[in-house]
Amino acid sequence: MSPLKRIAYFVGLPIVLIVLWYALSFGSTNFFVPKPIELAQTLWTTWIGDRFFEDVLPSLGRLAVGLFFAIGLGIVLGLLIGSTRWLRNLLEPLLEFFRAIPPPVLVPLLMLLIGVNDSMKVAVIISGAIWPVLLNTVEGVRAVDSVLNDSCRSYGIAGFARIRYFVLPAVTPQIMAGVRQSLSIGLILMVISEMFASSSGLGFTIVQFQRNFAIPEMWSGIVVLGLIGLGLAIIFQFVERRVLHWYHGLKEITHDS
Amino acid sequence: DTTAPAGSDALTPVTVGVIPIADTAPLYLGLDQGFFEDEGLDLTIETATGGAAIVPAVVSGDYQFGFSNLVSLMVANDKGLPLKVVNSAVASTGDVTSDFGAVIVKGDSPVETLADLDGKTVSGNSLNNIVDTVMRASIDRLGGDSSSISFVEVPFPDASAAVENGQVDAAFVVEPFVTAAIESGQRVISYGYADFDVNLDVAAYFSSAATVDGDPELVTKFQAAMKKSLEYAQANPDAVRAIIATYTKTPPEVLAKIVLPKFPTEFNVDAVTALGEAALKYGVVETAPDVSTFLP
Amino acid sequence: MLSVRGLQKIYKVPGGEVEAVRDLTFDLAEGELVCLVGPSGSGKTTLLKCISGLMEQTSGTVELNGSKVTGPPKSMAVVFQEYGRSLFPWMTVRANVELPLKNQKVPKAERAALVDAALKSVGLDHVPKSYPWQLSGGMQQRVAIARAVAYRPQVLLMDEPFAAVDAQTRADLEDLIRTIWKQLGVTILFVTHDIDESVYLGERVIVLSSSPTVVQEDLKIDLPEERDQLNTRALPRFMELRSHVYAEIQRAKLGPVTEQITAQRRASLK
Amino acid sequence: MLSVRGLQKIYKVPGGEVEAVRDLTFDLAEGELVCLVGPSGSGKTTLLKCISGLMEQTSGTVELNGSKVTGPPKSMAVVFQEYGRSLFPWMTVRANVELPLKNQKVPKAERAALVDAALKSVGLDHVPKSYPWQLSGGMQQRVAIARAVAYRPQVLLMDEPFAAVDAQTRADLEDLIRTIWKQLGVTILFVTHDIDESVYLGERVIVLSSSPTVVQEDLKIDLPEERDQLNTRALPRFMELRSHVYAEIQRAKLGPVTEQITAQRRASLK
Amino acid sequence: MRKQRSAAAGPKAKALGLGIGGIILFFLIWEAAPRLGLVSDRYLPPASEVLARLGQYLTEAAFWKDVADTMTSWALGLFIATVAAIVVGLIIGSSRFLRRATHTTIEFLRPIPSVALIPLAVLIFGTSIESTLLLVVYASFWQVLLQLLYGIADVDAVANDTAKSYGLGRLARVRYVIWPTALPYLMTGLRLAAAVALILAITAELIIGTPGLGKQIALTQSGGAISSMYALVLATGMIGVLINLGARIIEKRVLSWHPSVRGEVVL
Ligand SMILES: Nc1ncnc2c1ncn2[C@@H]1O[C@H](COP(=O)(O)OP(=O)(O)OP(=O)(O)O)[C@@H](O)[C@H]1O
Ligand SMILES: Nc1ncnc2c1ncn2[C@@H]1O[C@H](COP(=O)(O)OP(=O)(O)OP(=O)(O)O)[C@@H](O)[C@H]1O
Ligand SMILES: O=[N+]([O-])[O-]
Ligand SMILES: [Mg+2]
Ligand SMILES: [Mg+2]
Repeated sequence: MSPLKRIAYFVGLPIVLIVLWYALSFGSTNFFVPKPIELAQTLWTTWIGDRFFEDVLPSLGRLAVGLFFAIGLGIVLGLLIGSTRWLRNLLEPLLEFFRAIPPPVLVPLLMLLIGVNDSMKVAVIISGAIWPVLLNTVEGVRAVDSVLNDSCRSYGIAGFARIRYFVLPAVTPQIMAGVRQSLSIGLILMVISEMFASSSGLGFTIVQFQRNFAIPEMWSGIVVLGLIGLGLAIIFQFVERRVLHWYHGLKEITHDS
Repeated sequence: DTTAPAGSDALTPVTVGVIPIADTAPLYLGLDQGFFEDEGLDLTIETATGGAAIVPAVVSGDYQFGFSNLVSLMVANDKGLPLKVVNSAVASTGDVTSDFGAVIVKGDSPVETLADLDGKTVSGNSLNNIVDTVMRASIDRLGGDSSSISFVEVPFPDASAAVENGQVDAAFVVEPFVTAAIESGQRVISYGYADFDVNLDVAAYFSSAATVDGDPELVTKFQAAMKKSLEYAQANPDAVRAIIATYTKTPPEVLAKIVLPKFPTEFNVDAVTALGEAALKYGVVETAPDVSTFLP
Repeated sequence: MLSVRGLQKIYKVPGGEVEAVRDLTFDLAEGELVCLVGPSGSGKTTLLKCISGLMEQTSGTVELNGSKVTGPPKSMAVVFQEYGRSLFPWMTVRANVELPLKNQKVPKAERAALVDAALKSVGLDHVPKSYPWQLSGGMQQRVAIARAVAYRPQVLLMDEPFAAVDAQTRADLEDLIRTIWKQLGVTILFVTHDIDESVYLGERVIVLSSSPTVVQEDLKIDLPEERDQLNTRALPRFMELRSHVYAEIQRAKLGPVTEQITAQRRASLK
Repeated sequence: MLSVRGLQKIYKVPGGEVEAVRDLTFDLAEGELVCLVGPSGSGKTTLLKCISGLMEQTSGTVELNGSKVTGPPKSMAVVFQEYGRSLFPWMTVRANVELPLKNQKVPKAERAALVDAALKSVGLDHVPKSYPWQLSGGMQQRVAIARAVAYRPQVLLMDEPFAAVDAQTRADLEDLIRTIWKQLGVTILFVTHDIDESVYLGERVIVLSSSPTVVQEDLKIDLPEERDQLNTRALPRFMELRSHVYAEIQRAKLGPVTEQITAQRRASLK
Repeated sequence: MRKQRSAAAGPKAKALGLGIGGIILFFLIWEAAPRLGLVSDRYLPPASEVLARLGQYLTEAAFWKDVADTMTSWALGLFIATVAAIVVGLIIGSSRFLRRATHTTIEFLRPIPSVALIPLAVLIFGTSIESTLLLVVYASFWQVLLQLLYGIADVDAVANDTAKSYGLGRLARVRYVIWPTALPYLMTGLRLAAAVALILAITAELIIGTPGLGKQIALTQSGGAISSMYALVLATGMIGVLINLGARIIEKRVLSWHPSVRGEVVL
């Protein structure tokens, strides 16, 4: 694809949507409804400068740590749980139990157990972002190709080697689907984690704006979140293309539509 | 039910969004006592955990009135949000040794007064709002340095635990958590609101400019009913405790012990003015509200 | 060395059971090369899976060197009928062949030599860096064969390993198998549908009946040990043997109804 | 009816290109049955994919009834070499065979009759409710064949369709294909590795060279139209033809280096 | 017949037993933590106390009304999100153009927290159930959509070619090839979304104050009724477990052909 076409794909729909939004919000006087131009200005004045270093960067740091552990734990636990039936039976109800608990009630509990600090916020991020990776890994492990599995067994490829050379690569497409989900969920939980026991951070700031009726600023914060999400997605895609090049090669043979 | 019989006795429906805490007991009492019906109002009370849901609902006209703390309303005013304060709601007790909001520390904490908090971590339920504003003002008044303190947000229900576990050095809490904290051996170092001003208006009922300008009659009726409700509540603390039990989950034995706020019918203009100035001083608002137009 | 006794396998399927193999008993001596033929669906793959310890039989036993097979033995290699799915799509051809050796901690240099030799012997030394899905069907199948060959197993089970290769390559691979067999003394059980192939390759040919499966015939191939594609296949005895196997398979297809008669006939012939 | 002109296919792979097919030109007349043989990896599957419109060629054209093939034509059925993956694991055998007909809105009763007949003709009338993964390799392949047969296409492309079935079944299926061909007048392009099969089945045999691929030989099979497994295969002319094809394939395997010489030789022979 | 039955009941019973064992273990740890003073029982009451409170709740009609309210928002929201995501996913997923053109927008919108949309929701829908629904739908929509897109990308080339060669049009391929391939991914997406929908239903009730378990949790929190709060959280978790159980049953039915369900593969 030519770079020009690539750019057109990248910005095409967003531009259409922004124009639509501009048209729709043109006559609006509602305090809570943002307008594109005003929002763009606010975005600039609000987030460029000190706030970027004091609020955005630390948040991103916690997000990175949280995602790292969520993905790592998700894969490791997923491999274990997916390939060990008794473990799955033992843990599944418990995990489902925790999965259903809303972060706003989980946070106080984590605060109690961990404290009011970065670890707690990272824990909140992990507590939500782990699920897509974990579930996808478990399901992927359960669905590995039976002939490949037999091949491994017959060549005595077992234990760690089996995981490394067979299960992990086989499950990677599904893990990647999970990671992709986890990125945005992690971002959402980064915000939620800063709504409690906090005094700085991107999420904290957005909530402050919302509470203090700084509505354009609040929307600009949401845009920042969206942009970060987009950035993560781009990084992700780059990594995925590398990790899964065999998979895309395999699938692309006939993918013409 | 919208097809109420036509005529002078048809009630005007009115919805008020509140937070289900002791502060809003008069509204529930007023409904119970028929004060609103007397004014021709068919009152519905909607609850939410905070302004995030109440303010947009009032702005959109979904609710006609809402309940909010005063500093939030000052901020809204500062930001040009078309809200109008219509009625007083709740104030400190007028007693600096017993109030419904307090700064608590651990039982064995070396902190004795607000002035000892320099360099420490203190929590409030929401920053850049009334709680940290009154604390900062009192600290600086007592010779401390409020700018040396790091404030963090911890919701009231979790604050006592944060103090106990040493995650914060002091916390601002309101009832029923003040009573619970004291009972568990924690100490009050300041009744925050009362320390700012013994008769500090803490919250108010508000409406949107559209409603105030478009339906002044409704506002008048609401104010009249509210006045009766507040007076009744102030005069009947047992009725207040009884009604709180119906809409909160505070255990009855705790409820019997909590300190009730005062339910004034008029604003303490001086205190509100001071609060506005403090909010300006600590950067919560960019311009202090003009009290003469800010208050009804 | 390998002994199969009263093997039965019943697949459980929703709403019933499928008896793939009823009662199989036979032995393979150390270093024997035995071909297994039988109608489609007669349970050859099932049998191989049970022997290799990949699947549990319903009843009967499989013994390798005197001890019961309960899981896949280390010294055994299997070439699967579904060759396409038995290769790791995320690994290059070379990595696919190398993996079992790596797993066995074969030193790098030795490993490289083995892999090179195996790839060369199946005629794939020009594509080591390709991925399996970039290869033709026949090439994929040869990668699977190369992997088994490079592994140098004691026992080699092959499930129609030449189904997807052309006649010429097939002939070459047949000779390759016989060479390896002689050089390494490996015990081979070879499933094929090609009757000529079974006779050309095997020291013995076992014919399975159609389902429910029993051993219908266990035929000694009394051809000279040195075989070559032109001369051996032209021997009158070769023709006789292949006709015999062909007749057996045709009989097998008629199914177990005639089985009793066959058994009687066989008994009477002895 | 089907005309392939100067077909070339180059696969793009990371870090290079693979020229699977260099320059193929041949025609199939309406109702012809042509067999295609060639070494493993010579591009037979690639060619079939281009003809069926599933893959775009790099250059050259494929024309069906005078119009260029750009997507899969409705009147064409393909039996894929990777039969296992061409069956839908979420459908029963019956549903797999029925699907294309259902999609063509064939009335239910007619559909049922066609499916039953097709399954019966491949010997699978006893497993309609099984899923493909519950079947043996040969059975799976026969399901794929039944699906193509039931579809009654105008053009039938088959990529080594009998690779996984036993000798007897194979013979039956060969006769089935000839019967269908005669009855329905369908045009068939049949890829096989079995030289005898190509001669027995085809009216013509096209031999591909090894990669980069060109048509090495296009041989008319001048055997009587009525063929049967015993007599036809015993004809001296059959033997001649099969020897010829065998020699061609061996020559093909030697690769394109010899191609020029071959072309010269062929020219000089005419 | 009988033999088959007992063989099937055996592992199932064992699985159930293990699952219950896991939960009991968890409750034991929970019981011990406050009793041993690892955390103060003022902030985390022992499990027995919370369970007792939960038992009490179970006898109250009001509790069941709240459960019903929450489950209504949950079910409706999940349903709308799933249907929408399936429609959008199948449309976007089967066209490379749409996949590329929507990529930026989807990645931009996905990480926006539902909670941040509360003011907008209330402004548009007031504090009625629609507000809660908006949040539930918004959050769970992406889970299903993304899984579905990945599932569609996983279609086997040979299977797809087969369908094409037999003249199956785009729609027919969606129905007979793409849909079944994506189904396992979709089921995972559904399970993810089911939990997110429950979380958002409760969070929205908690913040907006629409009736349901979330509102009760908020009330017990602000009222300092800590055992009641944990009892409600426990109830929430149990609903999550039940939802998953239901999802598993559906999965067993619709994916009986899939290796993950049919598989004897695992270790
Ligand atoms: N997973 C399974 N579930 C149910 N039945 C099965 C399963 N696998 C195989 N079968 C049945 O068992 C029988 C034997 O199958 P098997 O694959 O062993 O045959 P085969 O001899 O290898 O045939 P082919 O030569 O066609 O490969 C067949 O009837 C088949 O349908
Ligand atoms: N997706 C692909 N990417 C790269 N190269 C490919 C791809 N598919 C096929 N090839 C190459 O194209 C050549 C021809 O392959 P093709 O599958 O057409 O051969 P074939 O004649 O069908 O062989 P066989 O008889 O073994 O099935 C081979 O060299 C193969 O490696
Ligand atoms: O979207 N969420 O706020 O979880
Ligand atoms: Mg088989
Ligand atoms: Mg091929």
